[in-house]
Amino acid sequence: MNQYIFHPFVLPFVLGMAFVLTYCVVGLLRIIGQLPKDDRKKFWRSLVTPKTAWANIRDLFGDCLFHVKIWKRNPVLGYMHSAIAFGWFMIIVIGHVMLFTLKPLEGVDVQGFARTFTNFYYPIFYKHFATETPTFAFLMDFFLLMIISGILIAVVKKIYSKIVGVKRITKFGFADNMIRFALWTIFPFRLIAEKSNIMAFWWLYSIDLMIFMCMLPFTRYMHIPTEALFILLRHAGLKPREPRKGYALAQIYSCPSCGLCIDACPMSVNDKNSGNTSAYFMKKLRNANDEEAKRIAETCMQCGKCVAVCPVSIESCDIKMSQREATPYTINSDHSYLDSISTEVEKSPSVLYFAGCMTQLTPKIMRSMKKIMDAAGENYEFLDKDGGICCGRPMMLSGKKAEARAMIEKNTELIKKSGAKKLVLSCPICYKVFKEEYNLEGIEIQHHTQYIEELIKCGKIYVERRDTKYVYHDPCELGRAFGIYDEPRYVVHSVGQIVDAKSEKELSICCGGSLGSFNLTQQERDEITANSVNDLMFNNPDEIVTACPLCLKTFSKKSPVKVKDIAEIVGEQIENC
Amino acid sequence: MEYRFKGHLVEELYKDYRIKEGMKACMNCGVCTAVCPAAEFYKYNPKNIINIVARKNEQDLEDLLKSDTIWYCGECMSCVTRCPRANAPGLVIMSLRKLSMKSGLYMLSEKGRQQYVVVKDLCSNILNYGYCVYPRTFAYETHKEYGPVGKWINDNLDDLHARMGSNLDGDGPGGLRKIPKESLDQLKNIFDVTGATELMEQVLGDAHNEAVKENLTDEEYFMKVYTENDWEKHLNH
Amino acid sequence: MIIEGKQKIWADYQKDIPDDHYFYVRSCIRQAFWPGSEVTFLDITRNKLGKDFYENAYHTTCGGIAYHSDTIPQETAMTIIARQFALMKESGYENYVCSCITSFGCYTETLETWHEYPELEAKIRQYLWDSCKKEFAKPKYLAHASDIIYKFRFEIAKQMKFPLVNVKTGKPLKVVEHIGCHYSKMFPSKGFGGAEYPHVLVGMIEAWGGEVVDYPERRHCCGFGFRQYFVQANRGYSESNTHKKFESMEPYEPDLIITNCPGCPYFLDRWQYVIAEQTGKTYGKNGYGIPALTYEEVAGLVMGYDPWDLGLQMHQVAIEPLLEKMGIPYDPKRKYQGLNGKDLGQPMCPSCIKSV
Amino acid sequence: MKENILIIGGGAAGMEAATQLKKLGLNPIIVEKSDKLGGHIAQWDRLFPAFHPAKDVVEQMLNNVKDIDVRLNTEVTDIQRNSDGFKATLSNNDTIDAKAVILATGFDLFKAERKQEYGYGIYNNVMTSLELERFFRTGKDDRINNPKKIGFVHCVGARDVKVGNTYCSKVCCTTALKQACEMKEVFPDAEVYTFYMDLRMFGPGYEDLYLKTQKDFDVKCIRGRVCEVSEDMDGRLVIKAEDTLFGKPLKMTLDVLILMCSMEKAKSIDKIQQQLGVANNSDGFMQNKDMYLGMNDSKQDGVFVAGTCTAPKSLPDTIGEARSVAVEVFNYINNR
Amino acid sequence: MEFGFCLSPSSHVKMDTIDLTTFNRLKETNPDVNTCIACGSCTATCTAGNFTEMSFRQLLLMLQRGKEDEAKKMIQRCMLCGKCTLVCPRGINIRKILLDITR
Repeated sequence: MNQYIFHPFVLPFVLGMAFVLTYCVVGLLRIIGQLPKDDRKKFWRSLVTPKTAWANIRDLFGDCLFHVKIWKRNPVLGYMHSAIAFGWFMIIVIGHVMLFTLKPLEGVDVQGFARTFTNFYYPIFYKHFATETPTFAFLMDFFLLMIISGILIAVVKKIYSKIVGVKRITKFGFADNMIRFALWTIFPFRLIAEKSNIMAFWWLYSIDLMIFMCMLPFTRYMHIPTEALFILLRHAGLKPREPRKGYALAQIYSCPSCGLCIDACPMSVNDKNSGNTSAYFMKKLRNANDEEAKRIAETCMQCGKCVAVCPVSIESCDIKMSQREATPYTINSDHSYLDSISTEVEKSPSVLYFAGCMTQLTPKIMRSMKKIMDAAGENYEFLDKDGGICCGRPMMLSGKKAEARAMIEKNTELIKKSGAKKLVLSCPICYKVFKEEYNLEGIEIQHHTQYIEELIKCGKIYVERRDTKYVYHDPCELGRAFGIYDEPRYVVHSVGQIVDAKSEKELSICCGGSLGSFNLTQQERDEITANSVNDLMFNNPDEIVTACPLCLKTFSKKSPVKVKDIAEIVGEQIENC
Repeated sequence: MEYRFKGHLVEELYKDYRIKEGMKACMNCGVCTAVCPAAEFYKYNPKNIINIVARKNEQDLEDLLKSDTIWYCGECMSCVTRCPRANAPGLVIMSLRKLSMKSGLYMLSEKGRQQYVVVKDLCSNILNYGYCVYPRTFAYETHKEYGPVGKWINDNLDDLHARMGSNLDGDGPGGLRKIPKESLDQLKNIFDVTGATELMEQVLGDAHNEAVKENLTDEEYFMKVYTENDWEKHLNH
Repeated sequence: MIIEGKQKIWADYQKDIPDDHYFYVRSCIRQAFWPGSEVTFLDITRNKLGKDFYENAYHTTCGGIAYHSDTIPQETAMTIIARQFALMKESGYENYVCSCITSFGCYTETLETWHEYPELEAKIRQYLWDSCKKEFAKPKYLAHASDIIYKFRFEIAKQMKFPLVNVKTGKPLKVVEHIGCHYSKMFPSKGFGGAEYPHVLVGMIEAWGGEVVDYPERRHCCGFGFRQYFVQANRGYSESNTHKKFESMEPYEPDLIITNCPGCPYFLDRWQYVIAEQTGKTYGKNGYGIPALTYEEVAGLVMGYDPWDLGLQMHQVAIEPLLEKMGIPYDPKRKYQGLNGKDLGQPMCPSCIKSV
Repeated sequence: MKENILIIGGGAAGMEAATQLKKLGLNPIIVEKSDKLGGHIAQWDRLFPAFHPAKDVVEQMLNNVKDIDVRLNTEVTDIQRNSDGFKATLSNNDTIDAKAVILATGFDLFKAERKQEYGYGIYNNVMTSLELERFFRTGKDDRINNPKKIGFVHCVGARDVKVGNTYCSKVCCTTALKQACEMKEVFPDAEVYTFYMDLRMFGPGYEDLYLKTQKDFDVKCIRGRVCEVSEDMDGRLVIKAEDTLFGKPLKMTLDVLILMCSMEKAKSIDKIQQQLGVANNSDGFMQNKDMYLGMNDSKQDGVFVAGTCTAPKSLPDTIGEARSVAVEVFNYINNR
Repeated sequence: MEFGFCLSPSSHVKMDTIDLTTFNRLKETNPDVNTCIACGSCTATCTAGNFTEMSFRQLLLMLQRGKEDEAKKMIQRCMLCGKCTLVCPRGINIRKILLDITR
């Protein structure tokens, strides 16, 4: 005779589970459905391409299960997260394994639908229905205690976040607090229920689970199921096209609101602005608060540090860009006047130097570059010596991608006409757009840090080393965007001593001058600059060196020591020899 | 340079007494522009004129003399009353116009070329009749705004003036009397010795050359200049 | 409006006008367009006021219009002026009165310039000798003809028959005064009342019973602009300026405009006709327009001259509504007659602005 | 040592100089032609740049001169130099023997009606900056009836050849902005415009006042001199100016127009000045030895100058000069 | 009747009647717009200004003087490069204002 292992207290859990599974399936279909056709194709292909498939497996385990990135950031935080997530995962896995080993239960024969139904809750509540083997009992208790230890850390973290090396944690609304409370109590209830077998705790345990699962789609814990999908999509090489659809939606659900980006964000130096960080941005998107999402998207400086520290690798900068692109405009640009600019060139240089708008405001960089190129005996020409055309990046940063085309095309025409084989840029802002949006086949594009490094290395210029202690600031759009960390350091090292900043390379702090932000006021920017300068002054350098005209200009206002461009310090030392 | 003047424009301009009188130093307060009738209806700003003249830049001055700008002023001299620095933009305009004509640069602008019409009408009236405006040369056909009454006046010119007590073409004193030949000769002499004749002949000559270039008779060219109006271009709105 | 404030300024800007013996110089435009005005002026001053006004047959245009149209050099204009002064001297006069505002401006400017730059005066002296063999002279007094009427405005008021009063309502007529720009804008001290609140016409209006209308664009130019009128292509400028003035004065419902400049009454009159033709808009009541008269015409009217002897039929804007308001009798038949009742036909009726 | 020092003028400069001279052990005597001390500043409501009540300053100054010999309603009618210094005859026939004379006669406000095109005294709603201060003090002025549009004209009677004053009157810019803010405080819904040529924010906190004027008070500063004012049918003021930064003529209707009148040297002292041999500069203000080290020195032995009789000055400038003149006089007396 | 000329429009900025909708909207989100001192730094440094009449100072005035159409035409020249913002002595967030105007 068929006999069910059943008790009404399992119903809340079953309902919750059914709800969340349905939600996830529908959500998955929706996200895949929202992907543009070519993206979808890319996605399917990536699943079967060995390289991406391997990466998928690696990250699914590394990120989803073992939280390698969080461990790297902070071991306590890593443990906390792994204890809960990995512990829970293990309990579920072991529970299921046990289900098989315990089968068949005495006097119970469950078949067909009933079996499936039973499988739903049996591993979760088995202790109510059966006695486990000692090995399993130990494992289950071990992981349960591990989870509870993680929860204890979480509770402490909530009260005193510095314990995990975090200054600010995300502030949550009612739903997020509620589900967190549910999560924290699930496992103590289970422990009590298992040990005491008091029915009330079984009920509490089940109801807690139901609350957790029913709220999950509407809270940050949605990242648990979504992250896996996000990893697959990310490895397929997709880019968010619309701020709340498809790939972006997967990212929105994948954001755990952990708040690691809050401390990382340069804007957080002002508490008021910590609400403008990516964690909140993703929250606003999830809550469909378009107005706020738009505002935050336009406040962001696009320095990319939130992306660099994100344990889930959410590409929040890209989503913000797609949010900007979604903003409607009533007036479109008209750059047809560029057509009338002459493309005639007098000489045919092998190296073409494009200073860019920002460098026009810091002529000493141009002067130094000229000196360096003269010293190297290069056949060069300055493309924009009489004031050039903007590279188009600032326009793209406003989300007006199409409107940047006219500038990009005219510059392309000018560069190609010159016949140069190499294009040297002083401005990382330009560098990014030249690298990503320009089609300059056959022309090597270098930032002047790379170019100077090359000149030194091949002996075209000789710089005399001096005693000055320099600290090097990594401009966002050179460092985090392109990983150009070593070239400038090599150059600085050739000129003098180099000391570390407190935060370096991918963790370097934006100067605050960024063209990425539209909303920051001068005062807010000044605060960011002061903080960044402080960070750079950590080891008491004699001078600050950077490789971006905008950083140079921005730092110069606030720095207690001289701020120079890398070209400038090289130029100085050429003079001395 | 295509124009006849070979000297230094700035130097030449500053010889004019009207510049000495009208050109002190400008503080760009704008009262002249605010009161100026031309600034209201034309692309014109007396303050800017003063600034260009004060700059004493040969090229800027040349550009100004070639342009329509200097011909917009109506010489009402309202600007003179108000200027807190005692400049007289109206007088400055007069010397600019003279130099533009002298140098030939006036032929390069639509409004400048109109000097032909004004010179031809006014100078011939003065030299032939001793009047600037003379009813027998004031045709209704080219002055439609004279209105039906004006047409009636012209149609009955002799009768009407006789009725009004004018001495039209008569001897002795009185309105519209015939100016004695002796006086007209003296006017001609004055024109000769003071440079008016030379200026007049230059303008008439320039116009004739231009007419030939455009394959027009002098009369056709006159009517062209008299009526040609690139209206939109001159407006300031 | 605080009238005492204006009175204070009027008191500050007074000038001496000699009592008698004037050398009279005519205006080109007035002779051509308003012949009755100069005739009336001489009749009033000579016959009604008993003043000595001498007119020399050899005087000519002062060249002012040509000068301000930039067709003759400054030296030419000055030499013509010097010739006129020489004629005055030869005739034994020293009080110079001109009928034209442009002339008045040129004479004033010339005298001031000679005063400031004696070398220029010397140059003109030479030019005058070279061209006309005349002895250089300067007038002792320079006045505009309207200054004379202003000076004798109360004497005229004594002989007044039809004051500037609406006979039907008994209220004073609302009169707009329009001063020629070159009267006092260049040299405020040379005009009665100065440049901002000229009194020369206001004084007449008040003395003859009218009420002065001070409207925002009161000070502004009629738009003659010399070359801006002489070339057809430029006339929009001239018309637009007059239009601006009428738009500004319209709400005050003036009965009459009085001017002291030769060109202004012509423009204020004829542009009303053109504006009506082009835009359909007429000013004043009942579509007749607002009459723009010379000060002599107004003086003549109040003194009881026949309107047609004054030449009011030479205005495009119909004068009859004003005559009726003032209670001045007129014979409509005589309006378009020549000497001895000769029939001169009639002007056509304009399509928009009303005529009688 | 109790030498008499004659101070002509009981305004800010006179009072402050007297206060300091008293402290230095001399006997200052203030001769003031009006019936109370305080001069122009006593007619002011609040002071720029921080809207400080003028009353506070004036009261403190009055308190300082409590024990000083002050002759109100009195003018110096004659002054003669003698071997012992000066003998001054007053309008009440008193005489004063003094070792030194300080001219602290201050300024007259430019008579706004002289700038005829602005129609002061002709158009009802044109008023002066001083009259506006009176409005702020008393809350009453017939010309101010809940105005919706308010205009300020800078440089009235200053930087103007036509009225004979080519100098900058120094304090009107800041005063205009201060008054513009105050008007906006009283009439928050009104639009306030100032017509300036240059905004000369020369002192500490003045530029901040300018920023505040623009940002917090939304006062619109238009660069261009008002060219003329006329009255329309409703008695409102039609003004014309060029917006010189925009390069176009501009026309607008205002409910009230305030003229920022410049300072001119007080004329009532001309005769005494002549007797003392103190000359004027071309700008009509009294000449001093030089503007750096001899600013209080009238070039005449024993005659000193202080305050706005030598040039337009702000209140702090004037007080500074008053203090320096006291030291000058003290040294002069000691070195005799 | 053909006269061969006609009335010209007045160039006066008629402050009583001009439409300030755009400027007032802008002022709400960017109170900075009031604080321009017309120094011209933005115009002098403008990248687009090197090739065209583009001038932010003038643009702001156009909006304040009711010349919206002209302003909208001018702003199309802007490249949003941000130099103006960097040089503004009053620290006006010009780039943001430029962006807002185009909305």
